[in-house]
Amino acid sequence: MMQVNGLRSGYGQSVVIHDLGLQAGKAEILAVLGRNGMGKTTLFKTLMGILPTRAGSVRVGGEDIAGLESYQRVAKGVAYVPQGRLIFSTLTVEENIRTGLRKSAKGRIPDEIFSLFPVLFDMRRRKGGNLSGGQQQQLAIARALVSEPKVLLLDEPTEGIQPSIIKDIARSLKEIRKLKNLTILVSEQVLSFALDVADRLVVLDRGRLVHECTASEANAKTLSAYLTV
Amino acid sequence: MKTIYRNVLGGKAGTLDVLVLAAILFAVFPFALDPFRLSLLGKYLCYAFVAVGLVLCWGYGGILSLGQGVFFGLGGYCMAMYLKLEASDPVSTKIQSTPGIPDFMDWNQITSLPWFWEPFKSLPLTVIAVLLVPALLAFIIGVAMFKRRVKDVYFSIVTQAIALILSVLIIGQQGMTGGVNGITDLKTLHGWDIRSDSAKYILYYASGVLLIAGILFGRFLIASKVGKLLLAMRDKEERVRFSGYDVANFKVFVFVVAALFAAVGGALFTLQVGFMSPSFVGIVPSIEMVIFAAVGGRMSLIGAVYGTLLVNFGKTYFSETFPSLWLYFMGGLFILVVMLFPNGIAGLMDSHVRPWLARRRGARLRNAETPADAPPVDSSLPGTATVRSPSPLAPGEGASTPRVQPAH
Amino acid sequence: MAKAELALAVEGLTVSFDGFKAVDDLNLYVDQNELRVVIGPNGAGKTTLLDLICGRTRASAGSVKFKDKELTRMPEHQIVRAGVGRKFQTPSIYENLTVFENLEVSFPRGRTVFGAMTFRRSSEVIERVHRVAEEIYLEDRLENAAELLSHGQKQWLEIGMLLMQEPELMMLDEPVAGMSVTERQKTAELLNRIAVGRSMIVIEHDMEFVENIAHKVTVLHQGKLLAEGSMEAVQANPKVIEVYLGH
Amino acid sequence: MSWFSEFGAILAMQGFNGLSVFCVLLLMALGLAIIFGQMGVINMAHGEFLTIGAYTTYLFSSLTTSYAPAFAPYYFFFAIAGAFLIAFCVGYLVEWGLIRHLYRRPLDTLLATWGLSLVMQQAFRSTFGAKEVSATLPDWLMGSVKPSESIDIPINGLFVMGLTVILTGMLALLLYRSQWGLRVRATTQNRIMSGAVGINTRRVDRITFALGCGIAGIAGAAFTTIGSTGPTSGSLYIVDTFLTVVLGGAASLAGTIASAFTIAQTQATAEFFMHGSMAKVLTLSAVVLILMMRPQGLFSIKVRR
Amino acid sequence: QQFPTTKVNTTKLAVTDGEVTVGQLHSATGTMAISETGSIQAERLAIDQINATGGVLGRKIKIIQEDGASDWPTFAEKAKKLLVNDRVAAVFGCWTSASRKAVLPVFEKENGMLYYPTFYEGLEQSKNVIYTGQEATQQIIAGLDWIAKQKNAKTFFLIGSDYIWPRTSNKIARKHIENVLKGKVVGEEYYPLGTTQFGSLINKIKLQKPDVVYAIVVGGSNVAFYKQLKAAGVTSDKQTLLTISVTEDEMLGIGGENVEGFYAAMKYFQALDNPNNKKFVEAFKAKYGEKSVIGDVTQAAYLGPWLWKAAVEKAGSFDIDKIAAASPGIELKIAPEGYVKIHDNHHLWSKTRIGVAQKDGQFKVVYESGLIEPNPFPKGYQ
Ligand SMILES: Nc1ncnc2c1ncn2[C@@H]1O[C@H](COP(=O)(O)OP(=O)(O)OP(=O)(O)O)[C@@H](O)[C@H]1O
Ligand SMILES: Nc1ncnc2c1ncn2[C@@H]1O[C@H](COP(=O)(O)OP(=O)(O)OP(=O)(O)O)[C@@H](O)[C@H]1O
Ligand SMILES: [Mg+2]
Ligand SMILES: [Mg+2]
Repeated sequence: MMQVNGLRSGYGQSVVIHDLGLQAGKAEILAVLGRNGMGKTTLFKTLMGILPTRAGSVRVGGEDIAGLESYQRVAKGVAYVPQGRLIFSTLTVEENIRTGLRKSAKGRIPDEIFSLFPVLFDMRRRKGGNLSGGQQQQLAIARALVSEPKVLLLDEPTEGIQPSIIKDIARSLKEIRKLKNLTILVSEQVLSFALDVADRLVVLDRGRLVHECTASEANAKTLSAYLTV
Repeated sequence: MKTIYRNVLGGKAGTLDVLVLAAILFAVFPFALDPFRLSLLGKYLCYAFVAVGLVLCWGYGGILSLGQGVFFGLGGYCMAMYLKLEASDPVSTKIQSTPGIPDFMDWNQITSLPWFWEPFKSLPLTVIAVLLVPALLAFIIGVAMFKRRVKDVYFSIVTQAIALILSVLIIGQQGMTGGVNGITDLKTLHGWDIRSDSAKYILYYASGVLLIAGILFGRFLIASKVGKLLLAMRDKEERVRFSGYDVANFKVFVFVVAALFAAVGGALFTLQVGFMSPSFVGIVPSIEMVIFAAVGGRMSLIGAVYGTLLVNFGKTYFSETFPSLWLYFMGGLFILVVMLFPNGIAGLMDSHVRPWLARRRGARLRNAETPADAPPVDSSLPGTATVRSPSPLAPGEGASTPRVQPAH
Repeated sequence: MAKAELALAVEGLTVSFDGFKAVDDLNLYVDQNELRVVIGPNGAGKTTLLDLICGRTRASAGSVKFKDKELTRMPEHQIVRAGVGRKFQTPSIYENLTVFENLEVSFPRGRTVFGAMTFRRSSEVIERVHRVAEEIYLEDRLENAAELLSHGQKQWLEIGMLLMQEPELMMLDEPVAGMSVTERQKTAELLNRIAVGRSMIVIEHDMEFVENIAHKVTVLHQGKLLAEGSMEAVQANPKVIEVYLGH
Repeated sequence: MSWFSEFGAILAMQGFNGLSVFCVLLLMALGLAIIFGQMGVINMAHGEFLTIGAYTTYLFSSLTTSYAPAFAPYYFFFAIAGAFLIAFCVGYLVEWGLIRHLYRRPLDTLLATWGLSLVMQQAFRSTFGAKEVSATLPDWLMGSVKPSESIDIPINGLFVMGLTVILTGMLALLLYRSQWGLRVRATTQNRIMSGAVGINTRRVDRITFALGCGIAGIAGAAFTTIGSTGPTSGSLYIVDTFLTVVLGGAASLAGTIASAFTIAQTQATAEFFMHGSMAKVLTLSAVVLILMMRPQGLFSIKVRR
Repeated sequence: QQFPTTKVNTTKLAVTDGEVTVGQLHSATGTMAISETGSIQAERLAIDQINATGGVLGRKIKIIQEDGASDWPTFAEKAKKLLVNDRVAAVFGCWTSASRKAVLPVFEKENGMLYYPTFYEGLEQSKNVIYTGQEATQQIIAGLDWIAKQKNAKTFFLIGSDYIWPRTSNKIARKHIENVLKGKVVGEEYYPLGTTQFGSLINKIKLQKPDVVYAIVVGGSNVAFYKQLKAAGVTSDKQTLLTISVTEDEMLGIGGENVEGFYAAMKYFQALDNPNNKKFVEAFKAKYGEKSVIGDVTQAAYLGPWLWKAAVEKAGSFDIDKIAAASPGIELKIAPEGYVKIHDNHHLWSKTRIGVAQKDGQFKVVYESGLIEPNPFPKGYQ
């Protein structure tokens, strides 16, 4: 579904992502692991078109989207939940979700979103900025989901979320994946969560892939070795 | 001694900057320019005071005042009132119905000097008033606004409104203020004829010296903890508050300092130009003063001086050469500066001239030590989407606010 | 209540936003030298509680007493000067200043305008900065601009800035959010070290981390106290499992 | 006629006057409420966009007088449409050439647009001459309604009111009820993130800015009925316009309405009891005081942090 | 040569054998450009005509134009530049009192000669200025006398923009109304320059029902004032209005239909019927287009170069002191307004006319006074 080849990107003079290759199949959940500052966020931003691609290609369903603007990538089926949430704080919860809606939805928010995140329904008239950190995170996920993506990019979705909801998120991600045949890329620091959701894991180190394994063959010891050096 | 060198003069680069400015002001211009141009320059230097004050309050403090004309005007008016009283001695005003009061009062049937004019019979009181009146107003505005946490554009608009209020008031009370015409026909300062060529020279030099003194004071502030706190406040006001500082006090302080700069500029302006009018108090001049600072580089005290000179010379030159088209040039200049050199002349110096000099120096000393403090390269390319505030330690003043090495 | 023992006494604290009670008639007592962790579901009112204590949000009712000083009426900077330090949920440091300057600015001297003008970088200040920097693992980054630090280092720097103030009560909001596993461990060590001789309130969702540091745990739910006690007790509490930990 | 009924008539007319000042202020401010209130662009050239509208009306008027005199009673509606279109297009170009480079530096927009306003003023002067011009307004627009012997209600006032109500209503619907409005509000809050949820932010920015300018153009056209048309006419409005938007609380349309109402009533009432100059001072001081008490304006959108 | 340069120019002015340089100092930009453009044009026309007939003392006049930019300090700066740097032999310029006040010290100090075209408040007299417009009493008193007699007016409502000229003029008007005409001033109101909302004022007028509204509103406010008057139903069939601030130039912006029937008191109207004026209007239109209009100040500005030429020729020298001394008594028989003569006080003797505004933007002259002596410091009016 998503195929990344020779991707390079960075900030100003510094290159953060070096010739990175990656692929994720249909309905696959791929966890991107890595310590702080290893380029997870940079990778996701580049995939989303927020940072320009210096070299390489990004294919979604066979189509190269590397040259496109963010909003065009959304139209091609990529959705993004940024690290730090970045919800629209003066818009209400409902409006926040509606920003992600496709034209075909005619302004209606699908019920399944609210059944996935009931707290958002209770708070739908409240300003996004007034929500608690964890609530904002759920809002950001909901906002991404309503654009009916083929590929969902989640950057550290568990940051600041209460344990029970982390479990819920893991569950619902798997559910959504099944329901919509969604490809999910999720970056994580917390190994347990990654092992819980992912079908496959990759480890990023200084902008390069240094390890790759399926969830079943994943070995917590080797992985944490990569993550704690 | 060493701290003075470092904090006030700004180390080697900073000292050099000041020396260059002093050389330009005191050695180059007086000899290169005829007396008329030089007197124009003296006038521009007065505006430069405002611009330097704005660097402190806007560039460092993040407080954009669109009402600096108020303080410039108040300083100027205080000085003008003294000069006017001196020019209105009973002898030279004997044709009036009430001799001894300013002519415009006589035209407005005022028969005795209003009470608030009384102090301006004395030069010392006048000098005090020049500083105190604007400072007091700035203090009141500052306390009222900053304690209530009025900020950003809201504060800017409030200052703009105050500029408007004051100019409407001055114009409306023409019997006591001279109205739209302002206070004109000023002749002597304590008996000294301010209109003579020699007076112009002396005033020019005096302005230059005071300006440089002001810049040094500004540098001292910036290098002191106040400067760091201002930067910190602009960045994360909450954090400063939660480090135990009363943020409002610091804001009031820089605002008052900027007002004082403007007031001194205004007073010197009155002396050099020989009149003061409400057209300095209004909105347009206040915005122009901000532009001076922006063109010079809002983070650079010395840049502000160059910016003021450049804009005013540009205005004079273009309007002399193209009397009916010059607005295109000025408008274009502002747009270009903002678009191409967001850090003004100082930014231009640092991103282009200094590295170039450093390269040349480096080439000469190829095998000697590495070239001195080349500015850090700004790594954010246009187009990268991460929003990063433009480095507020704009290189222009970077030299004078060194990332100080803790002395071991 | 042995008041002398208490560092902080929160009683009947209530705040409502447009009718919604984010903190609701809350009582909370923190002993001297205690490290208290506050947990609770997202939106339980933890951050709001800290906001109320440090004066960022004004309470609708109730009292906050810190060493017998009533904080609810004091302006923020006075609360800080009284000895309460606060770290925000997202790292809040001065990106434009160096690490050294960040710490120096937080040094509790020269806090008035005049004081700041005459403030000199004495050897005492330098020494303190170095000591704190060592504590927060940043002694070799002192000259770097703070914006160049990694996320975790920024969090540490903010803690360091608090340490400079030598507060008697330190409040940290999710200090390890976004940190890697190693950094979490280092942070836990750091907190355990600096908790000596002062009281602390820490908010966190990472249970492993909480276990590492907590003397006592308070669970908030919908602005009210749900449970309080040792880590084990709380973790076993079915109500806490129901609303917070999950099955 | 008794003194009493006359007093009543003055009261009625004075009330109407307050309302019409309100509408004028609001109409002036609507465009800026989008450009500054929503987008955060401090557009000092806003007055010049009003001037574009006024000159467009003048052009339509002289064309009508020369080529189709019979059309004179109706041309004004087309002039309004024309004013919108031209101001919209100029705004579109300005956004493309200037504003889009400055979204990350809002205060700089103040300086750049100040330069722009100088250039635009000179352009008007070069094109239309330095002297004022006047559009010949249809007769029906310049009369007054007389509900009673001593009451005159100016039709142009009614017209401006009607226009203001319609425009405000449309704008409110657009901003708060349409998907487009949502995009505008999202974009202005976080341009990058908006792109990442699928909003074409560049288009939204450009259209939004142009729309604000277009509305200013309409206002300019409407103001030919009550004000002057010259190269610097627009600059007369700029301060009042900013005051109105800021006092309202930048991002809130309801705030702009409330603030226009507050300023207009203060001004109109004060003017009746004292000199125009003192009334102005009083009004401005009131604005300063209100801002002191409500630092974010009348209708601030309060969010945490 | 009859007038060798060394003889006619003893003070180092910019005078050569073939050329004499003069300055022109008006606002070409800013808010005042609206008003001052007419003056710029008229002065150029006069200078062209003088050059076409041989110049001054055999020398062609060269113009250096400077822009005062509607900003008084700029006026002072440019005046100084013209006098000190360019050494111009005369300056034609200024419009507002404030700009004149700003340049006056410069002219006195550097000894220059300014020809100032605007009707103004008086209270000034300088060796270095020739005032070619009317001072306040000339313009005001004759007009008030006429309207009081014609309309049997007893009550007056005075309105002005808030600055010195309207205030001083209204002061003179009030004294005249109260002391001479034995009438009553029922209201006196000032609005800041640039005000565009006059609803409250109009209501006050309606409440007071004065016999005459006496209006000195200027600039952009002018247009707003008359448009709103008309819209509020205050038209000439119901209300007498006399203004001294609306000329044909202002009518362009206001639109004739909005002032139709109101009176203006000026020394000059474009519609004046005399041969001088016919020639002047023709020449002006030939140079600046059929649509251009000429107001009072424009005509007064046109007088400037001619009066200067006459003074130079009378003095036989370009020296400022000599032409200042030679100026009093100079007569100009070709003046479009008819006949003018320079008074000892450097103002002009002139007539005052009353015009009724017409729909087409012109005035119909309905009254003409005799020649009035200029009196910038009127006794009993201060
Ligand atoms: N705006 C920026 N400008 C310059 N360099 C940056 C910027 N943002 C990040 N970097 C650098 O890029 C590298 C990768 O950062 P990135 O945020 O992608 O890491 P990450 O793996 O997401 O870390 P974390 O787990 O902390 O979120 C880091 O070294 C960081 O310092
Ligand atoms: N200014 C406000 N206006 C309206 N509601 C608010 C405001 N501040 C907080 N709230 C609400 O109060 C509740 C508590 O928020 P708070 O941020 O304290 O939660 P928290 O416990 O810190 O959650 P998290 O663990 O997710 O950070 C939330 O439901 C939030 O929406
Ligand atoms: Mg990251
Ligand atoms: Mg929280």
